[in-house]
Amino acid sequence: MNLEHIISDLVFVKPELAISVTLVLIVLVDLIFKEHKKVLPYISILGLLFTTIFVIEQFDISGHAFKTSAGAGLVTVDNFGSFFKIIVLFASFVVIFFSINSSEIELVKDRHGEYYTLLFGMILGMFMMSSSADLIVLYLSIELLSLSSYILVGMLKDTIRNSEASLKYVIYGGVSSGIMLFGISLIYGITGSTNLYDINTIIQGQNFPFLIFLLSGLFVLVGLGFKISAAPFHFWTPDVYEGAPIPITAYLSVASKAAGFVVLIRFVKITFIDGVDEHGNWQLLSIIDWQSIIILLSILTMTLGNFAALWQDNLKRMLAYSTIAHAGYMLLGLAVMSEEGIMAIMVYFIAYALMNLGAFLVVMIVANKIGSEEIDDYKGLGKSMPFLGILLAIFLVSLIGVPPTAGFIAKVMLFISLVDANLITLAIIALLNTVVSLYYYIRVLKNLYLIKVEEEKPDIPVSFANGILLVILAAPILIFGIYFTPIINFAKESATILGF
Amino acid sequence: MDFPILTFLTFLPILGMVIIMAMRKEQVTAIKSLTLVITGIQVLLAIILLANYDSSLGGVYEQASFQFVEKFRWIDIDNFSWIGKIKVDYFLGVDGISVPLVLLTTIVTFVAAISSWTISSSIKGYFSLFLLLDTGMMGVFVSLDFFLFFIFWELMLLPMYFLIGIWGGPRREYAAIKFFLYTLLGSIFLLIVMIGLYFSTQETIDGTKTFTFNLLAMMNADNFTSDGILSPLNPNNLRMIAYIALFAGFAIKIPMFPFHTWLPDAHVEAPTPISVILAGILLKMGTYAILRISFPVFPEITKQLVWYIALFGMVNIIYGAFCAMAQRDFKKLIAYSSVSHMGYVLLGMAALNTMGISGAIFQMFNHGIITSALFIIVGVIYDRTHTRMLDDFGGLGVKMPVYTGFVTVAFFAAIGLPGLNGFISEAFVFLGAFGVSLIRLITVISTLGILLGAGYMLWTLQRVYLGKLNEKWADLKDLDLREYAMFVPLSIIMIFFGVYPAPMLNLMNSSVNTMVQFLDEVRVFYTSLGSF
Amino acid sequence: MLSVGLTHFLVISVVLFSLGIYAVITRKNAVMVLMGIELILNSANINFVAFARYGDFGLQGQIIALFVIVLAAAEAAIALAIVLNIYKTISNINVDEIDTLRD
Amino acid sequence: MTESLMINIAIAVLFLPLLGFVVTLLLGSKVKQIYLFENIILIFSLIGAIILAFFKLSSFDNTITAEFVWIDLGNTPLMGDIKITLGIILDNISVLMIVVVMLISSLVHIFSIEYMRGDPRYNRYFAYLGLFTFSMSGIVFTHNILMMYIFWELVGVSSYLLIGFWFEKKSASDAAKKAFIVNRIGDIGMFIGILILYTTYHTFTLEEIFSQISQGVLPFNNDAWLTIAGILLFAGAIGKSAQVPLHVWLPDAMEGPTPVSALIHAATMVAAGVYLVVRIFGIFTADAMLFIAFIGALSALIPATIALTQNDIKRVLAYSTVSQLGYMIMALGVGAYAFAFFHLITHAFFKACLFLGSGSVIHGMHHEQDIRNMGGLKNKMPLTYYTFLISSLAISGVPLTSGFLSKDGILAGSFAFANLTGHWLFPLVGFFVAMLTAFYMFRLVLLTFHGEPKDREKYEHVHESKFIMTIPLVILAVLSFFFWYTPNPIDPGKGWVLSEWITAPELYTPENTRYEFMIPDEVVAVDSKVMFSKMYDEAMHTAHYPAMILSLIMAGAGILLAFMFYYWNKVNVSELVEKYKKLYNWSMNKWYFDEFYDKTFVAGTLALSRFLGKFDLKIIDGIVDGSAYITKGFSFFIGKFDNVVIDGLVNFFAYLSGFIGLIFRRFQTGRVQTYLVFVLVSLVILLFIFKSF
Repeated sequence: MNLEHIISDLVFVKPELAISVTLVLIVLVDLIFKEHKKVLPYISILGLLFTTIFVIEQFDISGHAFKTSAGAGLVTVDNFGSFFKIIVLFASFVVIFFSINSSEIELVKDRHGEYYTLLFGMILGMFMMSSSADLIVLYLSIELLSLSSYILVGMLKDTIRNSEASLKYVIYGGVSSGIMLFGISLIYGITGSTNLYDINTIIQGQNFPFLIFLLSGLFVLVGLGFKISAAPFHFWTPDVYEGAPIPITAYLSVASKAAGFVVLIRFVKITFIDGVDEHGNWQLLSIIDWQSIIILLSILTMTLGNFAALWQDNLKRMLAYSTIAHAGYMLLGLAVMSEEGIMAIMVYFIAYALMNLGAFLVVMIVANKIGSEEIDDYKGLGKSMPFLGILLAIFLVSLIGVPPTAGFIAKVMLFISLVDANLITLAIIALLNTVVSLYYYIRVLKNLYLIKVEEEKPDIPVSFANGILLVILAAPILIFGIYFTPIINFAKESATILGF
Repeated sequence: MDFPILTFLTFLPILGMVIIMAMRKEQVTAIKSLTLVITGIQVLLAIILLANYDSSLGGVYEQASFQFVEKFRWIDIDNFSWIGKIKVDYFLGVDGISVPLVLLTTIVTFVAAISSWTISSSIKGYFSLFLLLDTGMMGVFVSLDFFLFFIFWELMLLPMYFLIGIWGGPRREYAAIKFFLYTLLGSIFLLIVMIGLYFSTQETIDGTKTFTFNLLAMMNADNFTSDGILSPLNPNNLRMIAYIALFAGFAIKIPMFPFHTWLPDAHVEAPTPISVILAGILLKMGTYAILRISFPVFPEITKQLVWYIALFGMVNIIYGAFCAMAQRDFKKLIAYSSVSHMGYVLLGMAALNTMGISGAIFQMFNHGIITSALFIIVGVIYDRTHTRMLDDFGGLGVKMPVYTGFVTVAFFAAIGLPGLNGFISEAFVFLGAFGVSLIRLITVISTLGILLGAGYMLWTLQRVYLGKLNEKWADLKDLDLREYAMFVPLSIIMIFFGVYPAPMLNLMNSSVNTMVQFLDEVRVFYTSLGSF
Repeated sequence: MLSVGLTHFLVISVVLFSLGIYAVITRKNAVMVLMGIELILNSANINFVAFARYGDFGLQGQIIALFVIVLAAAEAAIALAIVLNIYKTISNINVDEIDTLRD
Repeated sequence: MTESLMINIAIAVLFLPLLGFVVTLLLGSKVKQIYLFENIILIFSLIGAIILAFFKLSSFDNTITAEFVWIDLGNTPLMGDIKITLGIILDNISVLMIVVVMLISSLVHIFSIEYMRGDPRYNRYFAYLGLFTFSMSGIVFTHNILMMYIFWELVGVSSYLLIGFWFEKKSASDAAKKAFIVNRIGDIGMFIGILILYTTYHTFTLEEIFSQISQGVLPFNNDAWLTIAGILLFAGAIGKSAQVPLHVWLPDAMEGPTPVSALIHAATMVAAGVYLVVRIFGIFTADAMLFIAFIGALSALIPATIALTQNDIKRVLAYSTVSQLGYMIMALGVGAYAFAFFHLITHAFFKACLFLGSGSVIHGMHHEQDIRNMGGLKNKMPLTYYTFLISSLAISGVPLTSGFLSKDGILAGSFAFANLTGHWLFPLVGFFVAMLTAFYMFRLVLLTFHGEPKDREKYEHVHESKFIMTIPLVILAVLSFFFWYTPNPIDPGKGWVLSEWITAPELYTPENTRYEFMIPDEVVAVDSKVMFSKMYDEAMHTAHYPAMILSLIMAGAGILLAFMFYYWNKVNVSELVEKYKKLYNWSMNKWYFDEFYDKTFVAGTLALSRFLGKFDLKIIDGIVDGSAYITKGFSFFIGKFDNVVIDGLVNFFAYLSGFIGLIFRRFQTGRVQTYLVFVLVSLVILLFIFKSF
C-alpha cells in the first residue's frame, strides 16, 4: 500500500474529510472570534450541507478503500453505509436546530465552541463506524463517538444529574468497549486478521474452536449492544437519557443508535456470512447461532423497554425506554437474517428518526417553558399548546404504530419480513408489545387532552423556526404513512451491503 | 360512471376537516353548519350512488361485477431482487353487501351531526375529529384492498378515543382507553393475518406473479401460492388459526361475547352523537368485515366453524338480553341491547344461505337505524335532566307525548315488531338459520331473544315513560325542531322498510346469492385440496 | 530453561482482564473503577501483542496496541475530568452513592 | 259483483281503519273532532264488510284469493325460490269473521264516544282503536301464515297500547306489559312453527302448504314433526286466546278502558287464536288435536272455577271469556269445527254486550267495578239490565238464545268424540263448566242489578247511560237471539249458518295420523264438503239430544244455585266460604297462577338477568380486567399503578404488564456497578445458552 493509493482512496472518505474540516473550522472560529459564538451553529450547518452533498455523491459508488489485503480495506463505501450517514446527517441537522433553541444549551454559552466541536467529533465517529470494515477502525470510531458523547452528556457541569449521567456513561461505556476490545483481540488471535472480509474468508471452511469464537462474538456484542442499547446491555440508557441535555438525548437516541446498528449488521453479516440466496436470505456460517441470539435479544429488548416504560413519570425517561423498545423492534429485522429484514430496519429508521426527534423536540420546547419533563405536568396542556399538542399526538401515534403514519409502515415492513421468514411467533410477540406500548404513549395524550384541570396553564408559544422544524418532522410522518413508495425505494436501493 | 363517487364519499369529510382546522375557534355556527353540510352532501351522494347502482350485479369476488370501481396503483415498487414487487392498489368498489352499509353510514352520520349541535366545548376539535371518523368509517365499507381496508379500520381508533375521552362522561378516560386497547388488540390479529395472506396470494400484474393485498385476489383459489402459510395448497397451512385470529379481531368490534365488555363502558361515557355512531356504524364493521373478508377468503374454515359462529350468535342474543334487563342505566341498557341485536347478525351469517345472510345484512342496516334512534332518545332526556338512571324517571309520556311516540316506534322496532324494519331482518335471520339443520337447535333457542327483548324494552318503556309522572320533571319540554329533524327521518326509515322491505333486500340480493354460491362452490374446491 | 510461550501471555491477559472486571464492579472509588477499565484495555493489549508475536501475523498487533494505549489515555483523561466535575458538585466520588437517576 | 271488485272492497275494508289511525293520530292534537273521522271510517268499513259477506255467501261458492308479491328474491342457491307474497282470502269463514269484527268494532267506537268523553287523550284512543281494527282485519283476511304472524303481533301491540291507555296507573302499564310478553311466549311457539313450515314447504301461503301436506310432504319427513308444528302454531293461539297456562294476562288486561275489553279482550282479538286454529285446522294430526282439546278443556274449567269468586265485574267477565274460549278450543280439538266457529261468532256478540253493559254500569257508577258495592241497579239502568240479562242467558246456554245453539253443539261434539274415542274427560268438563258458567253469570247479574244497593251514595248518582251508549247494547243483545242464525231454535244444524256457510273443513294430514272418524268414507269424499266419515255424523246425531237435555239441566242447575245463593239467600254464602276456606281461597287467588309465575319465571328471569349483569361486570369484565382476588394479590402495586398508568383502569393485562414492568424496574437501581454485574451475568447466561450450538 503506497501513498498514491492512499491519496486516491481519499475520494472515498470525502464526507469524513468534510466533517473533519468543519470540526477544525469550528475550533478555529471559536478560538479566533470569541465574541461571535452565534455563528458556530451556522458554520456547523454549512459543514453538514457540504457533507450531505458528498454523501449523496457517494451513492451508487461502492468499493473498498485503504486496502490492507487483496480484496478488502479499512473502509468500505456502499449504499448501506451511506443510508445511515444520511440518517445521521438528518439527525445532526435537527439537533443543531434543537441546540440553537435549547435553554439548557444556552446555559453553557461560553462553551459553545466545545459543544459543536464535540458534536462533530460524534458525527465523525459515526461516519467512520458506518463505513468501517476493520475491527480496529470500528473500535476506534466507536471510541471517538463515545468519548465525544461522554462529554456532551455532562455538558451542563453544574447540575447533578448531568454529571451523574456522564459518569455512569463513561464507566459503563468504558467497560463495554473494553470487553469488546478483548473480544476483538481474541478474534485477531484466532484468525490473524481484523478485517471483516478477511476474517470471513479465513473462517470459511475451517474448523475453529467455536466456544472461543462464541465468547469473542458475545464480547463484541457487548460493545455493540451498548451502542444500540439492546437488553441486557441497555442499563445506562434510561439514566443517561434522563440526565443528559435534551438535544443530546435526542441525538443519542437516533444517530448513535443508527451507527450502532450499521456496525452490528456489518459485523454479523460480513463476518459470518456463507452466502445469500436469490430470495435475499442469508446463510450464515454455523459458528455462532446469531439468529437465536438476536431473537432472544430483540424479544428481551422490546419487552423490557415497553414494560419498564409503563412506570415512568418523567417523559424523557419514558422516551428513553421507548427507544429501547424500538431498538428491540429493529433487532427483529436483523433476526430475520435477510436483505428484506435489513430493508425493514432501514425503513424503520427513517420513521424512527422522524418521530423520535419530533417527540424530543416537543419535550424540549415544553421543558423550556415550564421547566419540567414530568408527565403529570402535561395535564391540561392541550389547550395551551394546540399546535404542539397535535404534533406531539402525531409523533406518539406514529411511535405506537397506528396508521396512517410512517411508524405504521415501518412496523408493517418489519412484520412482513418476519412473516416471510416464518417467524410468526416473533411477530405476534412484537405486536403484543405494541399494545403494551399503547398504555404509556397514550398516557401523555390523555394528560394533554382528557384531563381537565382547574388552574390556568400558561400558553406555550412556538417560535416560527421551531414550528417549521416540527412541520418538517411531522409532515413526512403523515405523507410516508400514506404514500410510502419513496422510503421503501430508498431503503431498497440502499439495502445491499458491499461484498454480497 | 367517471365521477369518482366513492372517493368523494370517503374523502369529503377530510376536506371538511381541513377547512374546519383553518377556521377560527369562535366561528361556532359556521363549523357546525359546515359539518352538517358535508354530511348532508354525503347523504345525497349515497342516494345518487343508489340511483345508479345496478342491483343485478353480484360483486363479492369478481371485480367485473363490482360497481363504481376505482382502482389505481397506489404503491408501486419494482425490482426487488429478493421478494419481487410490492404493489398496493387504491381499490374502491361497492357491491350489494356494502351498499346498504354505505347508505347507513351516511344517514347515521348525518343524524349524528345534527345531534352534535349541542356540543359546547372545543367545537373545532370535536368536529374535526368527527369528520375524520367519518372518513375512516366510509373507507372501511368501500375499500377492496386489505391494506387500504386496514388503514381505514385503524384510522377510526384515534378520533374515537378522543371523542369519547374529551367529550365523554365522568369515567371517560377509562372508557376511552378500554375502547382503544380492545380494538387495537383486535387489529393486531388483523394485521398479522393480513400479512400472512399477503404472502399466500399472488396476483398476476403486468404478466408477473406478484404478492397482493387485493381482497378479491385472495378469494381466488388460482392465486394461492404453493408454500404460503395461509395457502390451502400448503399442507402445513395455518388457515384455521388465522381464521380464528381474524375472527377474534372482528369479533371485538361487533362486539361478540366475551369481547363485549368495552361496549357498555364506551357507550355510557360517550356523548350522544358518538354513541350513535359507535352503535350505528362501528359495530357493523365487525360483521361486515367477517362477511367481506373472513367468509370468502376462508370458505372451507367458515363451513367448519359455522356451528360455533351460530353459537356465539346465540350467546350474544340471550346473554346481551339478560344483561340489558339487569341494567339501571338507560344508556347501558341500550348498549347491551346492541350486543343482543348483533347476535342476530352473527346467527344469520352462520346460516350461509340467502335468507340468513340477507337477514344479517338487513339487520345490520336496521339495527344501525334503530339503535341510533335509541341513543338519541336517551340523549334527549339526558340533555334535559342530566340523569340516565331508569328509576329516576316515570310518566314522561304525559309531559312529552310526541317524544314518547317516537320512543314507542323505536322501541317496538327494536323488539322486532312487524311493520317496522327490525322484524323482517330478524325473521329472515331465523328463517335462514332454521333452514340449516346443523344450527337448527341454536336457532330455536335464539328465538328466546325475541321474548327477552320484549321484556327489557317494555319494562324500560314502562319505567321511563309510563306510570305516574315524577314531579321532578314537571316542566319538561317536548321535542324541539332539531330533535324532530333527527327522529323523523329515522322513524320514516323504520316504518318504510318495515312495510316494504323489498327494495333493500333486492338491492343486496344478487350479491348475497353470489356470496352463497361462491362459498358453497369454493369450499368444495378447497376441501378437495386435501388438507382436510 | 522455561520458554515463555503464548499460553503464558494469555494467562496473564486473562488474569488482568478478570482483575479489571473485579475492580470495576467492587471498588467504590470512581478512580479505582477507572483503573479497572485500564486493566481491561491492557489485557486486550497483551493479547494483541502476544498474538502478533506468536501467531506470525506481522506487526499489526503491536500497532493496534499502540492505538489502544493512546485511546486509553484519552479515555482516562475524559473520565478523570468527569470525576473531577462530580467531585466539585457533590464532593463525593463513591460510585455506589451516585444513584439519583434511577427507577 | 266480480271477484276483483270483491277484493277491492276487502282491501278498502282492511285499510280504511289504518287510514283512520294515521289521520287521527297525526291530527289528534290539532283537530279536536278528528275522532269523528275515525268513527265514520269504521262505519264505511262495516258497510264494506257486510257487502262482502252478503255477496260472498250468496253469489260465490268458491274461495276468492288475491295476492301480491311482497318480497321476491328470485331463484337463490341452496334455498331455491324465495318469494313472499301477501294476500287476501275471502271464504265464508273470513267474511263472517270480518262482519263480526267490524260490527263490534263500530259499536264499540260508538259506545266509546260517550264512555271516553273528557279523557285527555281522547283522539288517541280512537286512533288506537283504528289500529286495532286494521290489525284484526289483517288476521281475518290473510291467506298466509307469515302475514298472520305479522298482524298477530300488530294486534298484540294495539292491545298493549289500549290496555296501557291509562298508563299513569302502574297497574295499567303493568298489565299492558304482561299482556304483550305473555303473548310473545305463545308467539315464539308460533314463530318456530312457521319456521318449520317454511323450511319444509318454502312458502308461507296456507293453500300451498296444505296442498303439499296432502301430497304427503312432511316436515323432516316425519309425521311427528307435523304434530309438533301444529302444536307450536297452536301455541300462538294459546297466547292470544288466553288459554291455560298463558291465560294470566287476560284478567289483568281489564285495566284497559271497558269498551276496549269488549272489543279486544272479549269479542275479537282473543278469538283470533280460535280463528287461527280454524284456518289451519287441516294440518292438525290426531295427537295435535288431542293436545288442543286438552288445553281447551283445562282452559274451560280452571277460569270458570275462578270466576265463581271474583268480585270485580270485569274480572268475572274476563275469566268467563277465557272459559268460553276454552270451549271453542276444546271443540276444535274434538273435531266440532263448525260449532267452534259458530260459538266464536255468538260469543263475540253476547260477550261484547256483557262487557259494554258492564261498561255502562261502571260509567254509571263512576268507575266503580266491585260488585260488592253494587246492587239494585235494575231500576236505575233498565236498558243496561235487560241487555245484560239477555246476554247472560245466552252465555248460560238457555234456549232461544244463540249461546244455546252453539254451546249445545260443542257439548254434543265432545259427547260424540268421547263416544268414538273414549275420552270422556271432555264432555264431563264441558257439562260441568256449563253449570259453573250459568252460576257465576247469574251471581253477577243478581249482585249487580238485584238486591239492595250496597253503596247508597253512589247509587243515588247512578243514571242510565246515554242513548249513544245503550244503542250498541241493544243491537248486541238482539244479536244474541237464535233467529239470526237458524229458524230452528233447537237444532242449529238445520240453520243457514251451519249447513250452508260453515261446513266441515278439508283435512290434509296423512290418513294414518288422523282419527278414524276423520277419514272420509269413499262415498262422501268426492263431491260433498263433508270430510268426516259417516261414523262421526252418526255419533253427532246420537249425541245431539242427550247433550241438549243434559246441558239444559246443567244450565238450569247453575242458574238455580245462583238464585239460591244470591237472590233468595237460601244458602249462607259467607258460611260456605268459611267452611271451604281453602277451596275458596284457591279460586279467589286464581289458582295462584300469577304467584307461581312471579316466583318462578319472572323472578327467575330477573334473578338470572341480575346475576348475568353482575357476572358481566365482575367476571367477564374481570377476566380481562383483573378479578377481585388478583386485585388483592397485587394490591401493593395497584395503588400506584392505577394512578400512574391509566387512572383506574383495573385491568388484568395492565396488572400483568405493570408487574413485569416492576420487575424490570428493579434492575434499574441507579448504580452503574450493579448494571455492569447484570451485563456480565447476562453474558455468562448467553454463553451457556448458546454454547451447545
